[in-house]
Amino acid sequence: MHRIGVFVCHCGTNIASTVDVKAVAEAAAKEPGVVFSADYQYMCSEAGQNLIKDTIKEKNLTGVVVCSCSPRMHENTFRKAVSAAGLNPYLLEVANIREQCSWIHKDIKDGTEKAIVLTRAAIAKVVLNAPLVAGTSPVTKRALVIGGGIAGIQTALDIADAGFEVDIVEKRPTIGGKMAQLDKTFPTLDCAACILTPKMVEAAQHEKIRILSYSEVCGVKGFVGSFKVKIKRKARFVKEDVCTGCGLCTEKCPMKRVPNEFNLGMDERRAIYIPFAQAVPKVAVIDPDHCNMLKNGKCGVCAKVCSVGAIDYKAQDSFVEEDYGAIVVATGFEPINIDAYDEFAYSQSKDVVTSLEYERLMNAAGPTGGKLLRPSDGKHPHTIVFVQCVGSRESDGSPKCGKSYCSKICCMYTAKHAMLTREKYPDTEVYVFYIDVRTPGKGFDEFYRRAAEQYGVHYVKGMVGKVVPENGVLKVRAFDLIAGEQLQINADMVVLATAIEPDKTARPLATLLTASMDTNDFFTEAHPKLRPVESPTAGIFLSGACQGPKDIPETVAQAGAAAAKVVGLLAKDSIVCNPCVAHSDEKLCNGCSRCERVCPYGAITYVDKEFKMPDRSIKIRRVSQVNEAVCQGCGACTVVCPSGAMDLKGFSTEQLRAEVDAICK
Amino acid sequence: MQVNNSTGSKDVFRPKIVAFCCNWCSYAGADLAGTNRLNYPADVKIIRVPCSCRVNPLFVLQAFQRGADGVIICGCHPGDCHYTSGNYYARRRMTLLFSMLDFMGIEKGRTRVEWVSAAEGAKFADTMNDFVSTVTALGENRRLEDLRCRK
Amino acid sequence: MTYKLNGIQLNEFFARVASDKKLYLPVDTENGARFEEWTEGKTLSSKLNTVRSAKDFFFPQVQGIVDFKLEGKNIEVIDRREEVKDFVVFGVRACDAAAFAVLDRVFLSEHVDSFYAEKRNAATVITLACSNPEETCFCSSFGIDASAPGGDVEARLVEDALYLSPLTEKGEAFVESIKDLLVSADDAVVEADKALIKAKIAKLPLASLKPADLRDKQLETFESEAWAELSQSCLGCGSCTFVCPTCQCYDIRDFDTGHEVKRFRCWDSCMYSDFTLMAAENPRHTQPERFRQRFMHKLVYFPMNNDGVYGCVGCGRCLKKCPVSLNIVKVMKRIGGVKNEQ
Amino acid sequence: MQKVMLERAKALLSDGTVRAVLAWEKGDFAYDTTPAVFNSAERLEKGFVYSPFCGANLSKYLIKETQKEGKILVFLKPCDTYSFNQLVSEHRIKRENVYVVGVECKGMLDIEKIREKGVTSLISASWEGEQVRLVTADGEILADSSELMQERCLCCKSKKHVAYDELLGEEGEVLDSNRFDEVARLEAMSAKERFEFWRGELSRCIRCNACRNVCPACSCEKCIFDNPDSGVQNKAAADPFEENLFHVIRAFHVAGRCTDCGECSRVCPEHIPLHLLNRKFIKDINELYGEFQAGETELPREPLTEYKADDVEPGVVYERGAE
Repeated sequence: MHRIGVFVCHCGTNIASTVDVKAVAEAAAKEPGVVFSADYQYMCSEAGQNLIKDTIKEKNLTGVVVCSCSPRMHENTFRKAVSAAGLNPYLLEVANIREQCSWIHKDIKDGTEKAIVLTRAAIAKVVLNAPLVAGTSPVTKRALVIGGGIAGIQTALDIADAGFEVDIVEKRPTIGGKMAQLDKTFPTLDCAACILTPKMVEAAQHEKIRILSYSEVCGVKGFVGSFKVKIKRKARFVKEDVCTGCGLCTEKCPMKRVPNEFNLGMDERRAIYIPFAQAVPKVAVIDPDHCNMLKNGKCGVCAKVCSVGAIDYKAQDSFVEEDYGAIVVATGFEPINIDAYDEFAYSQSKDVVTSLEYERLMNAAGPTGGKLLRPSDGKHPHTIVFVQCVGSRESDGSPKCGKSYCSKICCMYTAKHAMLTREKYPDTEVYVFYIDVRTPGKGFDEFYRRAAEQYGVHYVKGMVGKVVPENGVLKVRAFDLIAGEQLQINADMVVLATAIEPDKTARPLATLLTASMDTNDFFTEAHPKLRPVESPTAGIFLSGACQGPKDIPETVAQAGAAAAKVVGLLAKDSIVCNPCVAHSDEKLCNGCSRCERVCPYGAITYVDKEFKMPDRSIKIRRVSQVNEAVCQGCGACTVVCPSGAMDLKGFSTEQLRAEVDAICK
Repeated sequence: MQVNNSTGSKDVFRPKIVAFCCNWCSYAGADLAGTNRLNYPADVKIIRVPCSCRVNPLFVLQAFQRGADGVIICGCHPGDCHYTSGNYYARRRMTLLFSMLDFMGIEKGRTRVEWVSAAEGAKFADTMNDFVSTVTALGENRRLEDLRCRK
Repeated sequence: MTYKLNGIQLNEFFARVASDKKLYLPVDTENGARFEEWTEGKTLSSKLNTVRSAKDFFFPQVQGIVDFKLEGKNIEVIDRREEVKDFVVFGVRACDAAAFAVLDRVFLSEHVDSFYAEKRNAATVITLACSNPEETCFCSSFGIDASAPGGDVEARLVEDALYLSPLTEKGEAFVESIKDLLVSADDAVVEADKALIKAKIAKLPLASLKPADLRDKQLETFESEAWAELSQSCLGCGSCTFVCPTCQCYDIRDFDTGHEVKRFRCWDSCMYSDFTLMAAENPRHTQPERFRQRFMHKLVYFPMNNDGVYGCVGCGRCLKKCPVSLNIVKVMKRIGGVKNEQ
Repeated sequence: MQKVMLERAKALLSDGTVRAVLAWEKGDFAYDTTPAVFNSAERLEKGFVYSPFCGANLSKYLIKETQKEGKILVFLKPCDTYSFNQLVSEHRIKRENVYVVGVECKGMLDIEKIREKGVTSLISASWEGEQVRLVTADGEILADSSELMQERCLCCKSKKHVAYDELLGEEGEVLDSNRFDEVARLEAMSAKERFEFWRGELSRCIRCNACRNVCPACSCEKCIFDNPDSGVQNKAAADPFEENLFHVIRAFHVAGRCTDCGECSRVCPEHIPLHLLNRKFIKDINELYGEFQAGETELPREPLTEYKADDVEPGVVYERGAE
């Protein structure tokens, strides 16, 4: 039998001036189940709260309705009061008779009638309220960072500095990511390696950080606070803990003609190699696709020359399983494949390069030793054309699979390239073709203007229509939108500011993590404004360009923010879950997976379960289960479920229907 | 006690309106309308739901069954859903449901979806004023009523 | 005594009957024949039978019983029973008329169902002999004579002339009330018509189907393995029960309108999963069990309790309406052990 | 065709590929075929039939049948294969326990239309090009098929099997059907006319649940309309509102999943054109969210569990149609 107490607040005159609070209390008293009904000056005051507490005890109440201001204001206050009196805090409902009644209705009759209806609805709901207990789940105080670029490194360092263990999983043999390939950084023009490599070393030496290079995440189970992650450690064929990184093997290896991916294939490396001089870990790795020993068992030079016996041709891929409380995704970006942009003659001429290739050509550790030379003939170029927005800002459905978004970093690095080129080689004419020059950011616009004004870079608004290689010259045909004229430039080199896209491994990773992505495969954030570094999936955080195009300062800022969020999570021993979560009635569940598909949090999983049928037979059925630690309680699942198996605690179908009934009565 | 005779007289039709408001945007928007003392008719009664995607078509039909003359669902603006995607699902569901009700010959004006943010108190009040006048013009819900529930 | 319309058209006859009481008769609609109240312009259906059976007149699908009004914490009980006025049903076929007798055995035996009885008492049933029986008809299997359909007044159309034979007091009173429209008819015409109809029925494909007397074989029949196979494709819908003129199961339900609770009864179907669902248990869990119940009831239990009268009248509606063409004929052939000799 | 199917079924049964055969069984008349599970060659020999009256969609029976151990052979007509895919995508059918034999379909006949033509004592019906040969006890009739076919077959959406392990007969193509014409006709009416149209139709509903129980998309363990805890359980359409509620919610629950097999309208004892409700949803989905055919593939895709950021606003409904 229900024993409901109704407390009508005057809120001074805020409510009482346009709602006859006494009439509301009297009407409530007549409702079935109501055993106590009273009005009071200020329910939120200590005396008001005490009235609730005392009445709960005296009248042995099973539910409480407070008719007062918006529940967004004082629901928690009253929940605490109810809880203090020994009643479950979720056996409380608030009827909003201030913001949604007294304050908007001038007529006291109208206001009172409506207040009575709202009170009835709250009573109808509260009799169906179930005592809810917020569950807790433990937190494993370790974090996993997926990706060892600047985003991953920074996040790992920040988490580790706060005292928590971090593992970095990097798919390549070394950490460093894209930033390690850069020459200088805008707008300060300090060298990328000079600021990155100390961080790499710091990460390697940090006692709380473990770097799992040449490794990939291949399985994720669990949920926020207790993830179980399976990591594949690819065979290196060099014992990581034995190799000293002396590099002798990489000099002696007879297999010399392997394209060097670090220099984007513009020079060659050996079959056993260290990706670059400052690699971390500085350990050699054998490329099994090119090693003669691994391919046909003939060679073994590296093993012979290695003085510490680090070479192990029999090494196999291995798997480790680790527990983490939080996972940070820092998978970064890739320039898009520009094969489809044949008008720029990228595949026809070696002298048409991408910006990242140009970056390597400018770099002292690059294939040309830092001298700007044309890849085709090694001559110094005198006219260079930069083309912006190659594959960016294309309209949806463009046949070239370009991107609709702005890649954000291209304007700045192109200005950087142009400026550096002009500085080092003042005899070079530099043209930049652009749609818009976008330079928001501290010191960015000044930087761009310096390039255009002080360094004499020719900025031309317009797009390049065609690049035709002819007798060692690149004939660039373009249109100058401002001058309104057709241009033809005979260039020695063309540099394409290629759009960037998420790394190819991001999509399968998102599936493993049940983290959502947008149509461009960028990870989506839990809230675009308020929770920009969290994935909607609890316990998954986002760092760097995996969430959207970013430059280095933004990446580092986001990396730090993600780390702060992770630390906030790991600092807790357990997580209190929202008790108003979905739950599935297994008896009614059809196993159709519709709920799983609409859940933004990946909180729903399916299991095959045995059911004892009434005729004593056993039936195995696929049924859904909600992970209460992950569910946020939106209710999307409840409506797609045709059988009504899915319901939401605190806002159950029965409760909402009762409210509808009470209001329409 | 002061009684205003201009409203509440028997012969004037006062519609029953059920408004489902999502907790994070529209319910807060309604609160803001209150805080700013922006009037709208008392015929509107709000039911708080966590998200517009919690509103089952059954609730909408049930409201009509029980005597509602209009049902409005308010949620966060597309893209602003607290749960990232709830209002997108709600949008498809309600579009199809309303289209079906229209197909069955139920007056279009009796159902509506409106996006109201927590900052749009004025929009909330305007929306409700407009909706109430639309439904008032349509008169009592007869096509989707349950005769048994009639008083 | 048999009468014949005195040179007037059917419609004039209907108008006259309807001037006194409400008259219902089968009329053709786009979706088959159905009983409707006669109003000017409506004509008698040309179809053999109606989509739904005539049981609706006495045992409607939904019947309000009582209302409970809730006012705060008080409950008021309101009897919603309405007065039933006398009415006439014309054009009931032999099968449906025989079905009334089946229903009477249920509703008019001890603990008389007053809702049913009131309507039954108020009705004058004028049957109509089946001049053109269809291939799905098998009323003769249950000893029903479609040439002499019974009811209060037995009617037949012979060469567009309507013949009426009162069979009961109510029937006599009816004939008396329209005596001025009638003249005495030649019994020979009636006899000839009967013979003609009987000959047609004997030629029907299901004419030789006869139900077995399974009253002594209750357990054996119940345990037959045939049920599992027969019921395999049954969808568990209620279309057979709802078009059936003899199915009489109902459920009593409460509907909460928000301000009062309306208690009503409505047809139930033994094909439904929640049929006979009680607080703790349901004695029949599976569709084969439910399927078996339906036919055991019609072919075994009902005759056991009712002097050998079967719970089927062979109207053939379920033959036409079952979505998967499962029907009592297929069951009788398997369970009854009687072969269709044709 | 029937002969080829029978031989194939017997072969697959005897070589142990399948444990049983889900097909149609002969009845007392030419038209009353019943879905049945045949577990022996003898039973097949005795009862198997494939005629222009085998309209029943067998895919829903597979929910129960594939729970059992071993493979079952099922004959599926082109439109049935869409339902089959949909059920597979919803994990209702265990695909590995089915051996699907696609069979060609020239359209199924409506016995009531044949009866309307005054044809009695039908012995058999067979296709002859665009015509149908009806053999009766009184002789033979050659009739135009368009006059005798079921409504759903007159606007067949596809003669192509979208799922099968083996195909008997010719493979057809997805057709450009006119199946939305009737929906469009209703849309063009005034709201009042539409209201009256649907009142006229739905008022005949006897709530026998045949439409729901035959529907392959309605495969819930327990339907909300049968569940006392749902608040909408009822056994009778006790009020016009309930007729609307039942049919609107039923159509909504299958929206995006309904393959438009047309079984609901075929089985309705009251001839209510229920398929129009489903088609309305399909038409709306096609127009608002892009062409979509449920069951076209086994992939779990459906419009109501997806969205686009730039989907139309619900207000689009107010702008469309008459009045």
